[in-house]
This record gives sequence, structure tokens and C-alpha cells, in this order.
Amino acid sequence: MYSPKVMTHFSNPQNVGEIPDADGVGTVGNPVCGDMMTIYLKIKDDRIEDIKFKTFGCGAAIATSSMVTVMAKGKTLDEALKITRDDVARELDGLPPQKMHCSNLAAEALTAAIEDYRKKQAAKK
Amino acid sequence: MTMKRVYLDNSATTKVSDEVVSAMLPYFTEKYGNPSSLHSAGREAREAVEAARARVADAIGASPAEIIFTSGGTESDNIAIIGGALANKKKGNHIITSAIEHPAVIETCRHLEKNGFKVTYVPVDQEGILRLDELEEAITPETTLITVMHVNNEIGTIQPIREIGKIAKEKDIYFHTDAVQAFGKVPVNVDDLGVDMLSLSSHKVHGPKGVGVLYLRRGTPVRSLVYGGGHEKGIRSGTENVAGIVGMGKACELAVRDFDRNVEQMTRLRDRLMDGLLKIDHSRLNGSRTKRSPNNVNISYSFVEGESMVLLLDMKGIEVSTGSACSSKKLEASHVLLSCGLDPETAHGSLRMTNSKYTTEEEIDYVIETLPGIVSRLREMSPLYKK
Amino acid sequence: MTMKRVYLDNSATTKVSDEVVSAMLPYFTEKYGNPSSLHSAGREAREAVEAARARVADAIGASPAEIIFTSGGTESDNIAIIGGALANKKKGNHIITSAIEHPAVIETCRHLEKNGFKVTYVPVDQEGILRLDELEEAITPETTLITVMHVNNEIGTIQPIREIGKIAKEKDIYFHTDAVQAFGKVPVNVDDLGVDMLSLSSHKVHGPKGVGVLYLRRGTPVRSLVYGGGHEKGIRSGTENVAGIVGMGKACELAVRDFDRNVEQMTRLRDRLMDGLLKIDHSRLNGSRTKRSPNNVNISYSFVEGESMVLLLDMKGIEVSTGSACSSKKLEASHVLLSCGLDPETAHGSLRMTNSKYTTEEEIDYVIETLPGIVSRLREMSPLYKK
Ligand SMILES: Cc1ncc(COP(=O)(O)O)c(C=O)c1O
Ligand SMILES: Cc1ncc(COP(=O)(O)O)c(C=O)c1O
Ligand code: FES
Ligand code: FES
Repeated sequence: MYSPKVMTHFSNPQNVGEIPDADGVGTVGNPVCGDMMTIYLKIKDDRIEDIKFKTFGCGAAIATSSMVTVMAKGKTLDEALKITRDDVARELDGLPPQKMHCSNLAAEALTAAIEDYRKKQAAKK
Repeated sequence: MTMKRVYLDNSATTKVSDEVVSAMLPYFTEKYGNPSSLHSAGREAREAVEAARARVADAIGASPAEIIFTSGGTESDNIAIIGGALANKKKGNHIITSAIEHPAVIETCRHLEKNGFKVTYVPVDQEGILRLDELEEAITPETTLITVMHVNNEIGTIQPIREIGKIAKEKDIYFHTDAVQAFGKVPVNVDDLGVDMLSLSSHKVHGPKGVGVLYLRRGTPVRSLVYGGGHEKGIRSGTENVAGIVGMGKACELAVRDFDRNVEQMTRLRDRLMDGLLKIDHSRLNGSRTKRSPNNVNISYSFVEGESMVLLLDMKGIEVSTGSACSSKKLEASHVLLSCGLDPETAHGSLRMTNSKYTTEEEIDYVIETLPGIVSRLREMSPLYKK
Repeated sequence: MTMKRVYLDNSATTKVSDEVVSAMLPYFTEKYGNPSSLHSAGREAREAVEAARARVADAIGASPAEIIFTSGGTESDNIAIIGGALANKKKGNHIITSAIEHPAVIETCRHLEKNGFKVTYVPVDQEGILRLDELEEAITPETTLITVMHVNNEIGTIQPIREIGKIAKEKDIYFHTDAVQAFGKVPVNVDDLGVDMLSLSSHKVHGPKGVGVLYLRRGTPVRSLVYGGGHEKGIRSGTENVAGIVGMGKACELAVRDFDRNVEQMTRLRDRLMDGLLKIDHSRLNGSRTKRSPNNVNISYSFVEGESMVLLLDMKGIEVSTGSACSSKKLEASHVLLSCGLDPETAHGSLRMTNSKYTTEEEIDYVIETLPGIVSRLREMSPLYKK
């Protein structure tokens, strides 16, 4: 069902965990199947210096979480915001059709975390 | 690398017994006749089919004339329900079933609902046991058929079939039970249960896939779903799957012969697994402790998702299943778990482990050793879990 | 006493090829997973089913997504016809078929007639070939489905499927063909034939009994007859018969691989048998000389009855069949022979002998030697026969 790359990221996910003093945190839940994902960001000079995730969900949810953190790490915020669910799925060599929404979750969590960071920045000013 | 695999998904399907395969083999390349043919090869095939019919009848206390061979449990359920509903259409258009049936029953009832029938889905209690009082209340003068499964395929709950049988008889309503998961695990005798129709599936009892049985008590009217040469008393046309039917006959014979031994072993291993896996914190047993199939363990682990557990267990050579929404085609949590009152989140974390006569204690112990690490690894990853 | 048996009833069913059995065997006791399961055993089974689907698709020039596995030719025909008729009910309620279809088609059409559909049974000529002009005349704006068999199971006549396909396409009517007896004997390519639906049965081409295929051209609407877990695109619910499907895949592969050789051999033996047996006096060939399946011989012998011939031949180790009323359940002569204009008496004396890739010249010669004695013995006994 899953590509080998999905299985690699699922069984050996990158960037699992929390960042205690995160600059931005985004949590999204998918109403379709009740899964949840949180992304933590450490930002330096408008760039994602560190990124971690926590996910409650299926193999695809975990793999896409891992992949999105790998893709986003080191990118500027504007670059990171451009990552779509299709980009994530493509990097994983595809996902089964009924699992595409899981990659949406990952992209949304990243966006939510960046927005959280920007909101906090705006509040500071 | 060869990894020994631990197969604990026997409610999905079972390994075919070697004895069953041996019984089937001659019917592919030596005794390959068509039972409808007049000549020796045909008669030989006919005899094999009738011998299998007698064995199946014997196994459930029926007479051979009451046994219809079908292509599987799904088709048996469909003939009983659609065929039964249509045959009794003049008497009424109301059917009663339970909320936790297999899709072969639920989807069939839904189909009938789209075609002018009314269906009541009687709820179950927290252990998944049908509420008899609600069943009785549901009966109307229009009710022509009650269909309630004997043993549930997900949580292993055993339903009060005998009691339902009495109610049905009293009210003169035909009664069908899907005994696909019951046969070989609990005693299945059609008179004792008081059923008019009963479904079996070969591949759930170490027989081949693609063969089912519909028991039809003498005089029970059903309409056919498939038309043709008039095989199986006109109820199921199509050249008989001789090898498969022989396999099903053998599988039934073995299931009855070894019933006590198998049940003793399955029960022991079920309890060992259940006790071992309930030691993991934030776990709960789904289904009933006492009215439970000897081979079924179903446990929910909070804060983790079932598909992930299934995949990680698979990497360790352990094959199980889950009622998680994520693993279903429609991304809906198991209707059985929800009907028992679980919230969707807890249903998400469910695992079903179903053993068979081939399961060993060593295998069970390996699962008990392996699962805790997987659960805690996934919990570490879960945003919901706070130590 | 062991008697070598000569099996000439390959239109009833065939011996399963050794290669097919070998392909199937692992799926009983080793790779016994359920294709719906997530774990390795499940994925292995899924892959096997999909590989078989690709092979079948390949064999008839279809794409894998257009292949639905069923429990046999009868069920395939039923899904195509009942399922097709119901799915197009809003467009019209008229179906066209031929007078010489298999019961899996005829009885299905009769069932539809009882349920508000109109069916035209287009007649055939003396050779059993559909009258295309009458087919065209039968078409009305209400016609939604044409179903005409490719090769007849009794007399082996090959129908003008391509021509019918053109007419159907022109008039925008769905077209189904029962190619159960055609596959492996004549070229079967869905695009070439111009069909929207096509039925196959595994056990007629050296595969196992209880497996069929329905080809469904992309976009062709059918309703399901059996409801449940939504297998096979929701058209045929029920756990897939994995071993059987693998067997069918292999059988298709072999049928295509060895097509030319098999057809050459079957044709040669058919002609040898036909010439030999037509030397008996008062005999007549049923069906067409030229538009004929390479494996079919069907001859009527006047003044004798078919069942008697079948039984006497069987005593000599020769297995054949007959269209005699005496051998049918309803004591009616073959509707196929009657439709070709035979009087019931001549139909009585018919014998069908259908060879396969396993038939040898020696066997054919033995039949040619044996039958004359049997015919004359029965004629001696017959009050109708005057020398
Ligand atoms: C309770 C129950 N009923 C019916 C079925 C359907 O049987 P089959 O797979 O033979 O169609 C199954 C298994 O899939 C089952 O567990
Ligand atoms: C032309 C034809 N159609 C359909 C069938 C039915 O196929 P099955 O026996 O697989 O149900 C047969 C054989 O019985 C046949 O010869
Ligand atoms: S998280 Fe539920 S399907 Fe992926
Ligand atoms: S003579 Fe006996 S059935 Fe025809």
C-alpha cells in the first residue's frame, strides 16, 4: 500500500519531539478521522533553524509529518509556506488516494506554526 | 533474512489445513468432472459434493437437503436476507437486525432500505450484546425476518441467539444468523439455536476461500439472486465449486472432530494474551469478558492510532488488525466499537488479535513482549499523550 | 480393473492444468492472507490478486481496472444482465438476446421478464447463427442491452459478435457477450469484438471451478447483486477467492501462450472425430461446419436416444454429453437444437463431444471405433429403426 519511502519515514521518523521554547507552534486536527498533529518551530533570521513534530495518526500521517519537517528545515518562512500537500506526497513517492488528506494535515500544521510565529512577532512589536 | 511470522488475524481469514488441501487436490486434476454430467466423471463429482453436504449438515445438526453451497459468507448472508425479504414481501416489509453486524448483513439491509423495506438496527450494550428488550419492542406485524450474528467478527461477542430464536418462533418470524465467526468456536446446532437460516464461510475455519454455506430449514422460502442452470435447488445456479465444496466438507469435519481440543487451546491462549496486553497502561478490553469467542482479543490503547500499531507490529512479524478509521476504506471508525459506546478516539487505538488452532504459546509470549515497546514508542510521538 | 478414460466433455468442464494447480497451491497453506488485511500476509494476497487481474486483462485486451472477479460464468452473466438492466432502467426496459443462450443468460432474462422488463429472443438459422437482420429489427428506443453469446456451448457455433458490436455501438446500446466457451478457442479481444461486457469462466479453460470474470468496459454502469464489504469495486462483495483467482490468472496466461498450438490440435482432432462419426448412417451434424469452435462435435443419430448412448459410451470409458430431453432435469429437449430447427426426435439422438488440449488422436480413434457398435446396438432395440 505504502511506498518504501513512506515506510522508511514511518518506521524511522525524523524530527520527532517537542521544542520547549519554540518560537511557533501549530496544531491541526483532521475532522475526517480525528487525527492530530503539532509542529514546533525554532526560527532564526526568518529561517527555520529547528523543527519538530508530534503526531497521532496513521502510517501516512507519521511519514508526512516526518517528511514535511525534513523539507522545511533550513528554508525561509516564505519558502516553507509554499510547501503543499502534493509536494509532500511527491517527496514520499506518492500516497494512496484515501491517504492524501494526511499530507494535507502536515502542510497545514507547518503553515499554522509559521502563522503562530508571525502573530507572536507582530504582538512583540 | 527469514522472520517467523505470528499470524493473529484469524477472523480475517485462516490458513487452510493440510488435510483439507489433501482432500481437495484430487478434484483439480483427476476427479475434475462436472457434477451435472451423466458419465462417471460427473457422478464421481456429484458424489463428492453430496458427501461434503452430508458432512456440513452433520456438523450443524441439519439434514443434507437443507444445505446450500454458495460462493462465501457474504453471498449466504445476501441470499438469506434479500432472498428472504423478497420471498416474504407479501407478508410484510420490516426486517430487524443488530447495530454491530458484518457489512455483508448491514450493507444488504441498507440495499433493502433503498428498495422499500424498513430495517430496525437494534442497539447493543457496552459489551456488544444485543438488547433483547429492544429487539422485542421492535417487532411489528410487518416484521418478516430477524437477522442477528452469532459471534461478532471484531470484538468476539457471543449473542443470545437461542433467546432470539424463541422470540422469533413465538412471533412466527423467520430468523437468520450469520454464524461465520461462531462455527468452530462455539457450539452451532440449528435446532438448539432455533434458527431458520444460518450462514457459514469456509475460509474462516481452515477451509478454502470462495465457498460458503447457507442452511435453509425445510420450508423456509427464499428467492434466488443468481439465475441459470438451477443448481443447488435453484437457489444458487452455477457449476458447483467441487474442490472447494470438498474442502469445506473436510474443514467442517475437522472443526467438529477437534472442537474441544481447539477451543481449550484457543481459550487458554486468548486469556494469556489478554492478561498480558491489558498490563499496558491506558488500555481497555473491548467486548465481553465472559460471552466472548475463544479466539478473540480486542483492546484499545489510548493516545495511539491502530494502523500505526498494525504496521509496526508487522515489521516485527506480527499480523493483527484494527478498527481504526484510518485503516478503513471510508475513514470511519468501526461501527461495532462505536455502537459499544467507545468514542472515536478510543476506537482509533483498537487492536484485534484473533488466534487459531495453529497459534502457539511461544507466539503469544512474543506478542506480549513486543507490543509494549511499540505502544510507548507511538505514545512518545503522540501530542495527546502526557506521561 | 483400470480403464483408461476418454474425456470428451470439455464444454461441461475441464481438467485443471498442473501448472495452474502449482500456481494455486501456495495460496492455501502459505500465502493464505486476506487481501483486505494491512499486514504482510494481506499485502501478499493483494499482490497475487492484482497480478492475476493483470494477466486476465492482458489475455482479452482489457485494462486491469476493467476486470471484476466473480464466482463463475453464471454470476458474471447475471451481473452483466440483471445489473446492467437495473442500472439502465431509467433509459429503457428492453433487452435483446438470442434464442440459443446458456441458461445463465436465458433464465436471467426470464427473471427480468417477471420483473417488468421486455426481452426479445432473436432466432438463429439452421446452423445456429443469429439472424442479424432480425436483431436489428428488434431494436427499439427502449433497448438498453444486447447480450449474445460468443460460442455456443452445445453446438459450438461462433456468433457474429463483431457485427453485433457495431450495431450496438451505432444505436448506443450496451453489449454483453458470454465468452465462456469462446476463450481459448477463438480470439477474444474486447476492443476487436466491440463489447462493453464479457463473461469468462475459469473451469472451462483448465482453471479451477468457482471463479469467473466479468469484463466491464470503463464507464459501463451495472448494479451489484451481492452487498457487503465493497470488494471488486463494490460490484462483487465477499472475500476474494485468492487461490482460485491466481488459478484463473494462470489459466488465462496458458490459454494465450499456447493458443495457436491448442487450436491447431483441437481443430485437427475435431475434424477427425467429425468425419469418423458422420460415417455412421442416419447421422447429421448439428451446428455450422465453418463457424464452429475448434473443439466441438455435435451429431444426431436418428432412432436412438442420447442418454442411452452416453451411458453405454461411459461403460466403454468414453465421457460425452447429449441434448436429449431424457437427460435434462425438465425432460425438455435442448432449446439450442430445437431453435436450429431439429425436431424433438432428432434432438433426442444428439451427442456432444468436446475435446481439449489434453485429447489425443488415439483417444479419438478409440471413439470412432466404439460408437458405431453402440449406435447399432441401440437401433436394434429401437421400434423406430427399420433397416
Ligand atoms: C461475521 C462475518 N460475516 C460474513 C463474512 C463474509 O464472509 P466471506 O468473506 O466468505 O464472504 C465475514 C468475513 O468476512 C464475517 O466475519
Ligand atoms: C456458455 C456458458 N455460459 C455460462 C456458463 C456458466 O459458467 P459457470 O459454470 O462457471 O457458472 C457455461 C457453463 O456452464 C457456459 O457454457
Ligand atoms: S491519520 Fe487517519 S488516515 Fe491518516
Ligand atoms: S425415455 Fe426415460 S426420460 Fe426419456
